[in-house]
Amino acid sequence: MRIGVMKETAPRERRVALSPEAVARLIKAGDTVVVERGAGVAAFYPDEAYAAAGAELGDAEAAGAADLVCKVQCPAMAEVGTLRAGAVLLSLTTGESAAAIQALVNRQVSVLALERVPRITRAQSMDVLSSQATVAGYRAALLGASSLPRFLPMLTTAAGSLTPAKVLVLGAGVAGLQAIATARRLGAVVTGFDVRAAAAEQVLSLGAKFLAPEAIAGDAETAGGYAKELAEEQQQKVIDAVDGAAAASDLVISTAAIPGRAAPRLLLRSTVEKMKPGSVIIDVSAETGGNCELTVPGETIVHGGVTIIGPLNLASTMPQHASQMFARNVQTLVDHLRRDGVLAVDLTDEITGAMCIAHAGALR
Amino acid sequence: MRIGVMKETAPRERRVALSPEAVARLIKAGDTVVVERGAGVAAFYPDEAYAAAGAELGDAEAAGAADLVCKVQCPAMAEVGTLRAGAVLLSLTTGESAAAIQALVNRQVSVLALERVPRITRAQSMDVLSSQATVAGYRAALLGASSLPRFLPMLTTAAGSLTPAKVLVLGAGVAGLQAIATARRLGAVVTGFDVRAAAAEQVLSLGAKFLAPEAIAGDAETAGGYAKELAEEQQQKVIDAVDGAAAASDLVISTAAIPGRAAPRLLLRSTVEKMKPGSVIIDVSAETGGNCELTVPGETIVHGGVTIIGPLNLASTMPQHASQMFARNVQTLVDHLRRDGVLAVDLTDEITGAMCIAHAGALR
Amino acid sequence: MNTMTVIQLYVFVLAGFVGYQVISRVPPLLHTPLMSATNAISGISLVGSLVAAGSGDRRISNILGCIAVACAMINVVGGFIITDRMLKMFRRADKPEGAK
Amino acid sequence: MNTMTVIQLYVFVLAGFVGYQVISRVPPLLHTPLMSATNAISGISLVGSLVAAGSGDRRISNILGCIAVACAMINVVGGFIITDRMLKMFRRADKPEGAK
Amino acid sequence: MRDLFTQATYLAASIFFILGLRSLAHPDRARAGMNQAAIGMLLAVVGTLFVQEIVTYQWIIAGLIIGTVIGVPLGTKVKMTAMPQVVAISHAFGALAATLVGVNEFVVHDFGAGVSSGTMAALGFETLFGALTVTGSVMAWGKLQEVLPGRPITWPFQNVMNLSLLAGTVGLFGWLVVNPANPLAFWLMLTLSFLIGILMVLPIGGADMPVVVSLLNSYAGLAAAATGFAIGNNVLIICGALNGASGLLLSVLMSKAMNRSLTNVLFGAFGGVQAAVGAGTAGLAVRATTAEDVAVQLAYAQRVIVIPGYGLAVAQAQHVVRELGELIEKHGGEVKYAIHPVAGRMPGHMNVILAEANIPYDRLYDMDEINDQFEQCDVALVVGANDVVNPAARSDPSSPIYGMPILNADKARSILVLKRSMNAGFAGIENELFYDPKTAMLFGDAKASLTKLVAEIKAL
Amino acid sequence: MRDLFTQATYLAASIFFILGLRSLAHPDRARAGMNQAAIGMLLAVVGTLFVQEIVTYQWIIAGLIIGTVIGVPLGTKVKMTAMPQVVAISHAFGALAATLVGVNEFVVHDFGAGVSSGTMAALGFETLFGALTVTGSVMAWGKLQEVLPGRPITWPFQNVMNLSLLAGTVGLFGWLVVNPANPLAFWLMLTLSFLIGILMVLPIGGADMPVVVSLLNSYAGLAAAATGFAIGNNVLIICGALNGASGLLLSVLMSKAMNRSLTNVLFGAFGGVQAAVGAGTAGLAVRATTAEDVAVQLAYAQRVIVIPGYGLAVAQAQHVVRELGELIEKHGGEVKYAIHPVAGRMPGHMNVILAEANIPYDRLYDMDEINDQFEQCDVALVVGANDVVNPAARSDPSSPIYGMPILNADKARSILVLKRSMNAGFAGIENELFYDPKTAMLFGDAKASLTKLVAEIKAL
Ligand SMILES: NC(=O)c1ccc[n+]([C@@H]2O[C@H](COP(=O)([O-])OP(=O)(O)OC[C@H]3O[C@@H](n4cnc5c(N)ncnc54)[C@H](OP(=O)(O)O)[C@@H]3O)[C@@H](O)[C@H]2O)c1
Ligand SMILES: NC(=O)c1ccc[n+]([C@@H]2O[C@H](COP(=O)([O-])OP(=O)(O)OC[C@H]3O[C@@H](n4cnc5c(N)ncnc54)[C@H](OP(=O)(O)O)[C@@H]3O)[C@@H](O)[C@H]2O)c1
Ligand SMILES: NC(=O)c1ccc[n+]([C@@H]2O[C@H](COP(=O)([O-])OP(=O)(O)OC[C@H]3O[C@@H](n4cnc5c(N)ncnc54)[C@H](O)[C@@H]3O)[C@@H](O)[C@H]2O)c1
Ligand SMILES: NC(=O)c1ccc[n+]([C@@H]2O[C@H](COP(=O)([O-])OP(=O)(O)OC[C@H]3O[C@@H](n4cnc5c(N)ncnc54)[C@H](O)[C@@H]3O)[C@@H](O)[C@H]2O)c1
Repeated sequence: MRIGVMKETAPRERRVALSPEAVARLIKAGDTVVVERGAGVAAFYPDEAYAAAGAELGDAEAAGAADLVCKVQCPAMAEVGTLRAGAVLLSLTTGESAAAIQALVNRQVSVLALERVPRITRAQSMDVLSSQATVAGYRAALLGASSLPRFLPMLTTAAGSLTPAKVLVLGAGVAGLQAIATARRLGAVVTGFDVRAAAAEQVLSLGAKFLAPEAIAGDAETAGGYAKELAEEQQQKVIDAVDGAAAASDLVISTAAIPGRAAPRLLLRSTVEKMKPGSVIIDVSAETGGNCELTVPGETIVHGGVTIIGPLNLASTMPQHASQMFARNVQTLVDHLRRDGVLAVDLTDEITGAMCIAHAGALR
Repeated sequence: MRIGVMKETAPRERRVALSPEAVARLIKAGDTVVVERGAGVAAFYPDEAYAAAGAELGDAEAAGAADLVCKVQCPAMAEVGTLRAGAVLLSLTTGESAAAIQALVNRQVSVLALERVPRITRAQSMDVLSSQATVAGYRAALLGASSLPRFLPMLTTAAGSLTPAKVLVLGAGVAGLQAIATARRLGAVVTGFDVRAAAAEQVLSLGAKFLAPEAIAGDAETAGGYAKELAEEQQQKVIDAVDGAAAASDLVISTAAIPGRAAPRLLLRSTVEKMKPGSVIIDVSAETGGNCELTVPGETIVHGGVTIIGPLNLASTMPQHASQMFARNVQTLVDHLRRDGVLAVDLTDEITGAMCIAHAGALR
Repeated sequence: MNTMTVIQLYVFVLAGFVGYQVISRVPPLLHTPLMSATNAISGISLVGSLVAAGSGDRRISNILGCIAVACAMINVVGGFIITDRMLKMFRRADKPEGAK
Repeated sequence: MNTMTVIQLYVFVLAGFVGYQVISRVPPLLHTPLMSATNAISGISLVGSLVAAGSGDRRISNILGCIAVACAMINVVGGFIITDRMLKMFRRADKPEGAK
Repeated sequence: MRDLFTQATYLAASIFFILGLRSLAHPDRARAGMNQAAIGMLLAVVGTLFVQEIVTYQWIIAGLIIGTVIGVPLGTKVKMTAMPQVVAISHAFGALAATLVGVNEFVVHDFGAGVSSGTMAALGFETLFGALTVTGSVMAWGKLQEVLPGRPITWPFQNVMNLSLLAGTVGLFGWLVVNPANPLAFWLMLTLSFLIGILMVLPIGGADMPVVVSLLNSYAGLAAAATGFAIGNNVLIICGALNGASGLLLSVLMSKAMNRSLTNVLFGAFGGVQAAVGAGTAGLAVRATTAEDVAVQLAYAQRVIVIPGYGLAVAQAQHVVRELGELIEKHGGEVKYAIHPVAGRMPGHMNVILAEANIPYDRLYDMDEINDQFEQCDVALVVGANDVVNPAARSDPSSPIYGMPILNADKARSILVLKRSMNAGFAGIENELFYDPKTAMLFGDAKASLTKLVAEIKAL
Repeated sequence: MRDLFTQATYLAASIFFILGLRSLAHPDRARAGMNQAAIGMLLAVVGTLFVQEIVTYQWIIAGLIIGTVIGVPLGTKVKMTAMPQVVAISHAFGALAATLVGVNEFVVHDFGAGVSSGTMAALGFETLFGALTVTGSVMAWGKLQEVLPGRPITWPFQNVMNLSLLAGTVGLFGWLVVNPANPLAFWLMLTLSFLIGILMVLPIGGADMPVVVSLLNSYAGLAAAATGFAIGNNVLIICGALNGASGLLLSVLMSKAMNRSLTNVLFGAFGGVQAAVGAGTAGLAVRATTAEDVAVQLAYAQRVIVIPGYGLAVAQAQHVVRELGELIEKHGGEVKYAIHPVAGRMPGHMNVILAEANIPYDRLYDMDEINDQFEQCDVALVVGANDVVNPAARSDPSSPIYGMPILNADKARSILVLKRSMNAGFAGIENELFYDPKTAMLFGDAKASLTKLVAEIKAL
């Protein structure tokens, strides 16, 4: 099977869909890999590394002419033409216009959406959402630490004693847990919060505290392990609890998300105004609108001494390892798609079926 | 005694010489404190906080008219006029022109240079170099971690295993040790290096490794605990050892310094070119010329995939805690200068004498 | 050496063993009370003294025995009281409730 | 109950103490060899058997005694050999040199 | 003079026995100690040969030769795995000797007419305990050798029957003490004792035989002590008391190690209180263990692979696990940590937790790196992990985790699992590994269990 | 019947004594155990009163009353600090009783004419050991009470003299055994024994008296056992043997705790091998201790303040110190960490290190917060710190650290310092704190020392 790796064109996107190491594994499995020149440069994978791994280097057309085209972000309208008609595309499809998807459909391209990998044990190694959320959580904590005008750890020195920073992490999913772990490592006093009941134990298992608002009726977890939206009244309880905790915190990292919906609002303007000058909010959910009312996605604003950062595409700020993990997910998926050396899009397969959003000229 | 706190005017300087907490302590000891409006805003200390601590708020002239004027950076030429003739100035005097100092002398201002606090046990709590180096070391590690395109800690995940980053810290003084500790906290594999023999044990005491180049003849430590310059041939040995270690590292944080001289050159262009793409160098010594040949002070350059950052005034990037520590040092010094409630510049005193660079209209 | 003596030797040896094993488990902290305790127990010579003091044979026996009883009694009474006072100090001073 | 029996009782009680203390220190790992070891030692009834087998009183004594000696000897010999074989397994298997 | 010599040897023998047993507290010194005990035995025999009562030696020599000829092959030829049986049978012989000595005493003293009540009490005691030990040991041997069915054998009114038999025997014993010259009572008591030995062991399961053997050891000791009282022999009294006390204590300790009381072991079958230690889906049994039991195994293991899972993090046991690892290494073992890619609840969970405890990176191994090493590993120590070692992922296509690569813990020579219960992990499925005969389960919070293990190993 | 009763009480008494001593292994049970032992004593006395030989009671009652009247105030009135003296003097009385019994036996049996060689051996032994224990104990009392000079008293040829005296006494003893009816030899031996007791203790320093008292205890035990042999009394034999063995073992253990051998303690003054444990600048002495000795002190402490310093970091002992803290807390104590602003070698050094071991922040206290709490603290545990607890900073204006605020470790009730040697810290100056009488030094790498402490406390 012939696999193409295209260079990313979206702004701020520094990742690449396959790393030289993943390319080498695929070639060992019998595939041919064509990499668009410069595809990995932003992630610190020079073209020579791909060549050394056995890939052919070419232009965008060469990469697009493969049986299977791998990309991080969905191709923009302008790029659709580069793909061979009838090819299979493996990429995220979030954040791209419906028009581009339609164009792909029209070109008979089969689209396998990476964000749709089902949340089952067997597919864990193909789940880019998990791997990229891991990166995002780590980066969010680092970004928070760097933006704070104070130390995270406690320090007793000849120039006085400095108290440890209080960090509140909202949403204890993959990103949230990683942010908790990272902030804890740096010595902060960390409190985690989530609406799913199972999250409490997980937060405690990292040595952090858990913020338990007055019992939230029932469990807010769906079968897939994601959270569901809360009822009005429960939502209010949550907001009240968060309000108090945030006011006492130096750094708030919010990662709460509900798949397919806008991020839940957890930090109101009034809450922000209760926070101390110099406090920082890192709103990881900025991409889906933000957990904080004041968040401006992609920007840093200061409101009454409180810095609110709404980073977009955090994973891409650490392109090398983010790409390495992304590539490993993609490679495992390719191994899954390969049947006797040829590419097979088997729509009855539990994983492939769930991922496929367009096939044989039709949306699914 | 009347103490004035002036606002900083230097670019990038966000610290303030006295925090509200330190002001409160001084007032309790019987002093009067005048704070220039807005002096603490950049460090997230609003004017109200000073007022609440009991300070008078005023303009620059009001602050400059005090008996003792506290500042972080030495007043620039334009500011000298604000100081009352015959006042005592307590500030750093590095980085400022000799002309400004001369102007102060002409104005009969007694200048006590904070960077000259002697390195004796009793004066540890007045030593701003130590406290600000602590901040710088911590920030350098954070800056390094944020600039790297990879994780610092080791991570075993469904998307493959990520190896821990290798961090090399050159110069294991106050800043270097703090950088080592912070990088270790984040999970990196850290190696420290210094020319002073005592540093080895100190590096090991933080759980890091020590890079021991072939025996450096004698000990490179002076009585004050500082390092001295190395002989040509020893210098070469050091450079060779660093060359190998740096090539294997993902992040190099260099803090090597020799008081009163240009920073020692430890990282040559050839060394940088041996480093992997994506590697990062944080040259904390940029202010005194940098430990790396390619460092451009105050700028970030990329050379063959290696990012070289030469940050200036790192402590100021974390203004709140940096100011708090600075202020505590200043306050302890003021307590030391106060005799029976009045300011006394006793040149025979071990500490005051060492700090005083100008008194009674003459340079010392 | 008659059988009686032989068997008494057994008793002696075995008791020695028991003593050794018992003592080797006592923590150093309790060595002083232990010393005091064995001192108290060594007042067992009281038993021999009683027999002497109570015998009807000779007056000298009664007198020597009486002194011996008094001495041994001092040893016993003093020894046990002191030991107890020492051990009192080793109670976990106001142990926090609920702690196990 | 004569004095002899009484003093034998002392011996019995003291030996019991010693046995209890000794055993309570043996780690669970060695319980099986310990069982085997006490079994071997219980072959001490050999001593009684010898006296019976060697007595000159009656033929029946000799015969019963001879069987008893044989049985006890099986116990003793078998027991000690087995114990030794078991204990052989508990040597620290190829202990790395230099490790303490 | 002759007597003095005998007494001296006896005293020396007693001391040697005590020292020998003491040395068993230290695995390293145990063998030397047992040699001491053997010398003690030799001394006792030699001392006895000089006793005045002994006038003829041919019978003695004959007996010694026969015993040696049978005993040596018994001890040397038998396979290691058959050891418990051999101990049982050798025990039966020893008890038979004691019984015969008792019978002989009775016979030669004119069938009881020539003995006092006191001596008769000792004699009766000896015969009673000796006889029941003989048959009891033979039964234990049978169960261990699987000549007899291993399961508890019970029938209605068994309890009532056994108790009445026991009462009868005790009654006969009392009668004999009051009136020693009563051969009928003696022979009847002897027969009943043999019977009691059989009936006592029948209802006890094969797996509990070691406890029984140890208890019989205690009885044999009491019999020997009684002999000592009867013929006025101190070495017999001492050894008897040693065995009596140690056998009893040992059987109590052994029962405890199985998490049961001695009464439960002995009479468990009657009350129907059979402790169900746990039975798996397929009727398989779970082997629960105690920290005491596994401590030595860990301390003396050459290669240990620790498999941390979510439970380690929940228990916050990272520091203790490091301590345990260091301890094993101090004992000369090698410790590696096998990190499964999805162990825990977030990517890198185990890395974070283990780094917190300062476990060096070079001890952490990826699944791919370490999976081949399990076969050479003595103990796989599974700390709060479950799904990541579930063989169903390899073998059961219907399982939700089918297809996930797992750590080959099941390939290790033995497996020790630390968790709180038989509850499932994240995937909510049963784990066959826990029912593997090589697996021992140490139930309890991981931190508590590890702390206990550390304490036990340190106490070795 | 009467005899049987006596024997039974004796047996019971013996068992009570053994159980009582056993309970001393557990601080919590020790008191109850000693009550048991006291009951044993009562039983033995009551049992003795029924002995056939006793025909008159007035002398007995008189003796008992006199003894009680003296003994009770002796035991109750004395200050806690004077305990060792009281033990010594009470010991002298006990030994005197044993000696008197021996003398009496000799006298009533027609000055030796009425006793066999064997009995004479026992009698002689009793008198000899009894007598030297009497004077030895009195000497020990004198040294402890500071009636006598505490320093070792020596003179030329002391050794030769003592040895010849001893030889003479043994010779007399031998003569008596061979020829019991020899009053002269008996009285001479008695006198020499008294003398030996004095001479034996003179050359031993006052600080070593506890070892001596314990050894004398052992001698008294042997004397009692000899009495037992002489008058055929088992409880005497048993108690004597118990005391003989335990006293000897105890004196060995005590010497070991002082890092010396028993021989060194007893004869140290002769060979001039006086172990110099360490002497400070001002001729002050350093008290070196062992983990064993301080473990219980820590385990039972109510308030412990840990003062970490650079040495803790060098030893990388952060994890073990946390473990120790947790252990003390499990024993009901409270543990705080006092962080000096410049402890270590970089600002915040201790924070970094302790955070690595996951010691919660709320256990860490600033110098200002905690300096007032030292007075209430039972143990200040100084782990690899030096300059930051050096009182010279307060008191010695010439010191380079004068003026630096320090942690008030010297105000604690007791101080335990863990470091490798008497070497100075960063500032390169001596530290008086180490010579404080309240301070004990546990030398060795901090990690190793802490590990030992943890093991010892766990073993309690
Ligand atoms: N790593 C990731 O990114 C990630 C994310 C989401 C889900 N997962 C899933 O999580 C699972 C991870 O496997 P795993 O083996 O680490 O965990 P697991 O299968 O969930 O098993 C954990 C076991 O630990 C025991 N446990 C819990 N608390 C304990 C305590 N305090 N002391 C002792 N034992 C305790 C539990 O048994 P008891 O209750 O009997 O004690 C449980 O069976 C996989 O199924 C994986 O797919 C992983
Ligand atoms: N915190 C800062 O920013 C900073 C910076 C520079 C200088 N200082 C100076 O450093 C000093 C700090 O005081 P401190 O009390 O922490 O340390 P210290 O006074 O230097 O004493 C440390 C002690 O630890 C012992 N030690 C070293 N390694 C050990 C080991 N492995 N195990 C056990 N003990 C060990 C040493 O004694 P042995 O050799 O006998 O074991 C030494 O006396 C102050 O004088 C301060 O002024 C501080
Ligand atoms: N078994 C698998 O294969 C697998 C793989 C990946 C993740 N997971 C699990 O799925 C779960 C969610 O993963 P994710 O991080 O991708 O989720 P996500 O990014 O969709 O959401 C992040 C977190 O926000 C929380 N949240 C939603 N609404 C909230 C509100 N109002 N207040 C506070 N928090 C709110 C969610 O509960 C979730 O924990 C995690 O438990 C993770 O462990 C399982
Ligand atoms: N006792 C006190 O009061 C006190 C106070 C503060 C600092 N100190 C000590 O002083 C020492 C230096 O402090 P600093 O951080 O301010 O020093 P610094 O900033 O002047 O220098 C930083 C480090 O660079 C090192 N260095 C110099 N040339 C080098 C070369 N060629 N290669 C590698 N490394 C080189 C120096 O040894 C020093 O450790 C430290 O040991 C510190 O603990 C003591």
